[in-house]
Amino acid sequence: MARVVVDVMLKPEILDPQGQAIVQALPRLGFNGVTDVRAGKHFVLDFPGEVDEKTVQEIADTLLANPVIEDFEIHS
Amino acid sequence: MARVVVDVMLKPEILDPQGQAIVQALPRLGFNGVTDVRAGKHFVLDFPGEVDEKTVQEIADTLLANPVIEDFEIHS
Amino acid sequence: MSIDSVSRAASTPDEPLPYADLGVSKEEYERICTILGRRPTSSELAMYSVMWSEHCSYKSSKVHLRQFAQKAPKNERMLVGMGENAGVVDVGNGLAVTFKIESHNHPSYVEPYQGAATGVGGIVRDILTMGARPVAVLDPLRFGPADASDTARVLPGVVAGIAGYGNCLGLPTIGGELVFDPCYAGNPLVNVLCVGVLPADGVKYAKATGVGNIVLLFGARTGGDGIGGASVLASATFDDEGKPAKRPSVQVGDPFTEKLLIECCLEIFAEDLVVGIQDLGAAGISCATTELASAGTGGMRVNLDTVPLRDQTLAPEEILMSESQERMCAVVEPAKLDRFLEICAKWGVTATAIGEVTDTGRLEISWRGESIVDVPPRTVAHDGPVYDRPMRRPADLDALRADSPDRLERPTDLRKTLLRMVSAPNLAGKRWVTDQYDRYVQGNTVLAQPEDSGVIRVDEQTGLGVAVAADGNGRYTRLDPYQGTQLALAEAYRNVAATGATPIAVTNCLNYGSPEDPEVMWQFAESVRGLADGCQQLGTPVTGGNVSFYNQTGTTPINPTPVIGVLGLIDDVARRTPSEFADGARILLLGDTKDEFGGSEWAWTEYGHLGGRPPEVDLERERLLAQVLVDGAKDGLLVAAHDLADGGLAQALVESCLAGGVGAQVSLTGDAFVALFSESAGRAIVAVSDDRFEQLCAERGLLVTEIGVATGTDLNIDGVLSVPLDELRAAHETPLPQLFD
Amino acid sequence: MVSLVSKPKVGVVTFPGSLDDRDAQRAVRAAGGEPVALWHADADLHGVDAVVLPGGFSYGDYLRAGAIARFAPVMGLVISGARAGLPVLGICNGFQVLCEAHLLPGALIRNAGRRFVCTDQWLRVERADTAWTGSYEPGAEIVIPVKNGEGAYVADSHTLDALEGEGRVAFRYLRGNPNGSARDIAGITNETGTVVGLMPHPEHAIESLTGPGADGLTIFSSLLNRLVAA
Ligand SMILES: Nc1ncnc2c1ncn2[C@@H]1O[C@H](COP(=O)(O)OP(=O)(O)O)[C@@H](O)[C@H]1O
Ligand SMILES: [Mg+2]
Repeated sequence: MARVVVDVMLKPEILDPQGQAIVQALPRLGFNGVTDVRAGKHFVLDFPGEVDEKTVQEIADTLLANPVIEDFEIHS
Repeated sequence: MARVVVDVMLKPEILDPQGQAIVQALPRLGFNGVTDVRAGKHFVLDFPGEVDEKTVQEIADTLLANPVIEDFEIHS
Repeated sequence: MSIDSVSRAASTPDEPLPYADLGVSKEEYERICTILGRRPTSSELAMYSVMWSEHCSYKSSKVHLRQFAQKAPKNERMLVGMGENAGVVDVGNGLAVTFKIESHNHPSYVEPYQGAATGVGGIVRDILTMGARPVAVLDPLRFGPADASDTARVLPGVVAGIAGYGNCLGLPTIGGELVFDPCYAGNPLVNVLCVGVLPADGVKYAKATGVGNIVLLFGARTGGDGIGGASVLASATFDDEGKPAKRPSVQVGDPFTEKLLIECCLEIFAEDLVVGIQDLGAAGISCATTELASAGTGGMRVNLDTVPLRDQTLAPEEILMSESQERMCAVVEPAKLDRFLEICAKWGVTATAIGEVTDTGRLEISWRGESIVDVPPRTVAHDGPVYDRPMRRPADLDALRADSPDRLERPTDLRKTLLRMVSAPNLAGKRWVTDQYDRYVQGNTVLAQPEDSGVIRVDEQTGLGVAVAADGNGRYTRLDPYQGTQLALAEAYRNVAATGATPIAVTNCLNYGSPEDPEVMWQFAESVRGLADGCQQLGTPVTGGNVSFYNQTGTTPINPTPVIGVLGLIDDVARRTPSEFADGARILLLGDTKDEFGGSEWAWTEYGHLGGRPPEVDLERERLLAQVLVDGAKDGLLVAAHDLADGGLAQALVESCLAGGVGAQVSLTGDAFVALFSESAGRAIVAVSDDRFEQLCAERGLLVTEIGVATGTDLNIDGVLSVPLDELRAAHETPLPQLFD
Repeated sequence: MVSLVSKPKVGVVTFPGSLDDRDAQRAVRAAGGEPVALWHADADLHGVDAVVLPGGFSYGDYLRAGAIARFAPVMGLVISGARAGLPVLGICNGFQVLCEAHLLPGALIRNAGRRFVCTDQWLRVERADTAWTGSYEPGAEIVIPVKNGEGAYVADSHTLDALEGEGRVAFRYLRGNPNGSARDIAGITNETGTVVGLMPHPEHAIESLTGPGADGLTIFSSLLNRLVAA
């Protein structure tokens, strides 16, 4: 069995309200010094056999990420 | 500047509706052979100087993840 | 990189600027040069280009829209008419109500969730800017065929976006529309109507008055999102493949920040801390500064370096054009500045002074120590080009009208027809959509979908409330834009009256193809004329609206689709009329039914046919019907009322039975098919428990026919059909989940 | 000690992003109490006899519903008050905050249907003897709106068994589970019955004019009856 990880993040120029909410909350919890937080998604996909890199690419592009506003990275 | 990544996943025993929805959607889009998908969160934190591993641990444990239902992993 | 300053522009008159890429024509560019007496700087060109775009300047529609004011019926309630961010009407008890519709069509096609979400955000800020607390939202939506794969991409995203943003703001969604038609494939229509309530003496205006007063930007930081959205994305025709012809620049909404802005502004308004206020929508800072300045003392000085940025690499042109969401601009007297900032801090809202009001008659903007904009603000905001575009009656219109539905074979098995009709996507139950919307928040929702109109209590002490409905029918308008638009007006008007409210004002969202197509322009002009005449006749002024052009794929425009919103007033919401039947009530049909199937849902669903003439419209009759419905409600004579529209009497009976969980025993005279499915206007059904309402109808001269009684567990039409409610419910409620789950 | 002449005071906390705070205040008033607006940054509870954490999207619910609100200054007081017996009700987002704050076990995650759901929901009152449910008939079947996107109650099976075993399920969904909650759980209580959290919105069911009925009002009158009797 093979496991592939796909991380999906908003493109850098796109506003990330979730990340902003976290950055602003941290000092109130006593954590200072975090200058930026970006929040994204983390998908773990299991394949029974070996993994075809191109298939994962396609899955990420069509289903996991919204290419209009998001980028993704694949880690096998 | 240092960048730390925190991945947060639902604990294996907690149902993951989003992951399930993806598993079910894949064959309809013509992608066969993915046996399981788990959906989690991916946070990227920027620190101005060097990073104190313990602080990141605390941030993840108190804010980014809810230990009742989630596990996390830190990658620097 | 050198800055294209005013002095540089003056000394390099021949330097070419890419005005055409910004959608500025050669004539328009020359006009800018004439106004300024030199070539514009690149920043000035950015401002003119967005402000003179179709979306912001209404350059193709202005000459027609004037009729709304010219033909406006006199109305003492109107506090603010067209031209401001939204119209305001006095509703008594010291309160006023503001409402308006906006479209966010193209952005919702490109990125359904965010496009729709930011559409909600934009109209809510318009309402807020008037000094009002936003209290409700309606969302008229139109998509391509229900079973098309692109609809499966666009619809769920749009609905989730509206829900995600509206729910998070704490705004109940109380109505809307859901229409499928192939003409909207690639051109979905996402219109959002917002209603707000304010103290009658608390109207705020977008004006920068008082030399030395401070101009503040508050809310979100300015980023690179949506740059050029107003002129490029919001009004560029999509190419044949249905892909955006120009690179999309998507805006992401942050409803949490907007919620804070709302509460922050309301506290600021309550303490009377602003001289003027303007939201930042399309054209961002360009729009806010020029509009505020030109409506005020006349001048403004802005230091662009002070604008809080999310992205430090933005060029000044981009800062001026950015459409970053959740931002507002206020003009504040220096003495009130501290308190203003204190309230912003309380709500965690970033506020920054970016300039001051002057009396120079110029908008002067500096960047890195250099003057980059020096313009008469009026020329940007108000004196844009105006086009009286050529018009031509569509070449195919006669053929289309000649193709009467009379040629269609009429059904013999009406039971089957009924079941197919109530499960057709346009008539099926909409809960898959509407259950995603919070209808309860704020605790004042008295009626919401699937009622004829949403009803909101605006005064808890007296029970004073408002009703709002929005309607349109692109098929009718395609067959006859003048009459079709009046039918849309009549339907919304009737929907409001059906719930017991008196219609008092109108807003509209006019969705059309390219104004450069003379046939589209003709449709547009006819619609506007129809609406203006109709409003004059009904005595309900148009208080505002929105025009969306370029809804077309290649050279094929959408059906002309005016969506008309009507606001009604109800003295005591406890007297509202619901649409659900109650066991034992007698059912009456108001108005008369003709054989009218042109543009009908029956012709469309059963044959994919669109032709002939739409139903006749008789606004005097509509007015009479409305008065009777309102008076009946006031006097407590009505158990239920439901207007007849798409799908005719059959659809209305089914809906009222299902809502009440009770069947009906109905007998009809004449041709049962016509009685059940004709879409003649000016009709409603009511349920009553005694005969006082019939007396009222007789006194007023309104035709009323008793057609049956609410009872049992079947919808039974004597000698025609009988269907158990359970079967009806399944037929009505399963289609949308089946399509979109 | 509540005086009989003055109305019991019920604090309603407003976090940035709270939405149903004014609605909760209205419900308190309708039940005969005096609502007291509490601000997330408040450093004291203004002498209230009970606290409601209302529905909404505190901090946009951007991280997890309730995750950030749980750290608001006023929550420190609510948590210590609750531990000392102060009645606390968490509605929807408030329930999520209570779970995040560990005043109640478990957590609320994304609805099984992955969509926001707003509907009139049947519930059974499983516990009619808490501070917030004492005026219901045991086993009463009531209708109250639910409206949530992250309303699926989850906990490990050990915790669920314990909740069931100790009778700490306060409300259960009937005739359909709107969000995939474990064991149809709609609301739970702490060991002492003073802290109750539920996903449905009783403040939207205080009169038939603006809600499906008045079944929700009993939650607020339960509290007031209890306070007045105390
Ligand atoms: N997109 C939507 N959002 C909210 N409510 C909607 C939507 N579409 C339709 N509705 C509601 O569903 C009900 C039925 O719609 P419709 O058949 O178009 O009503 P009518 O014919 O009376 O105008 C109305 O209450 C309408 O407001
Ligand atoms: Mg209607």
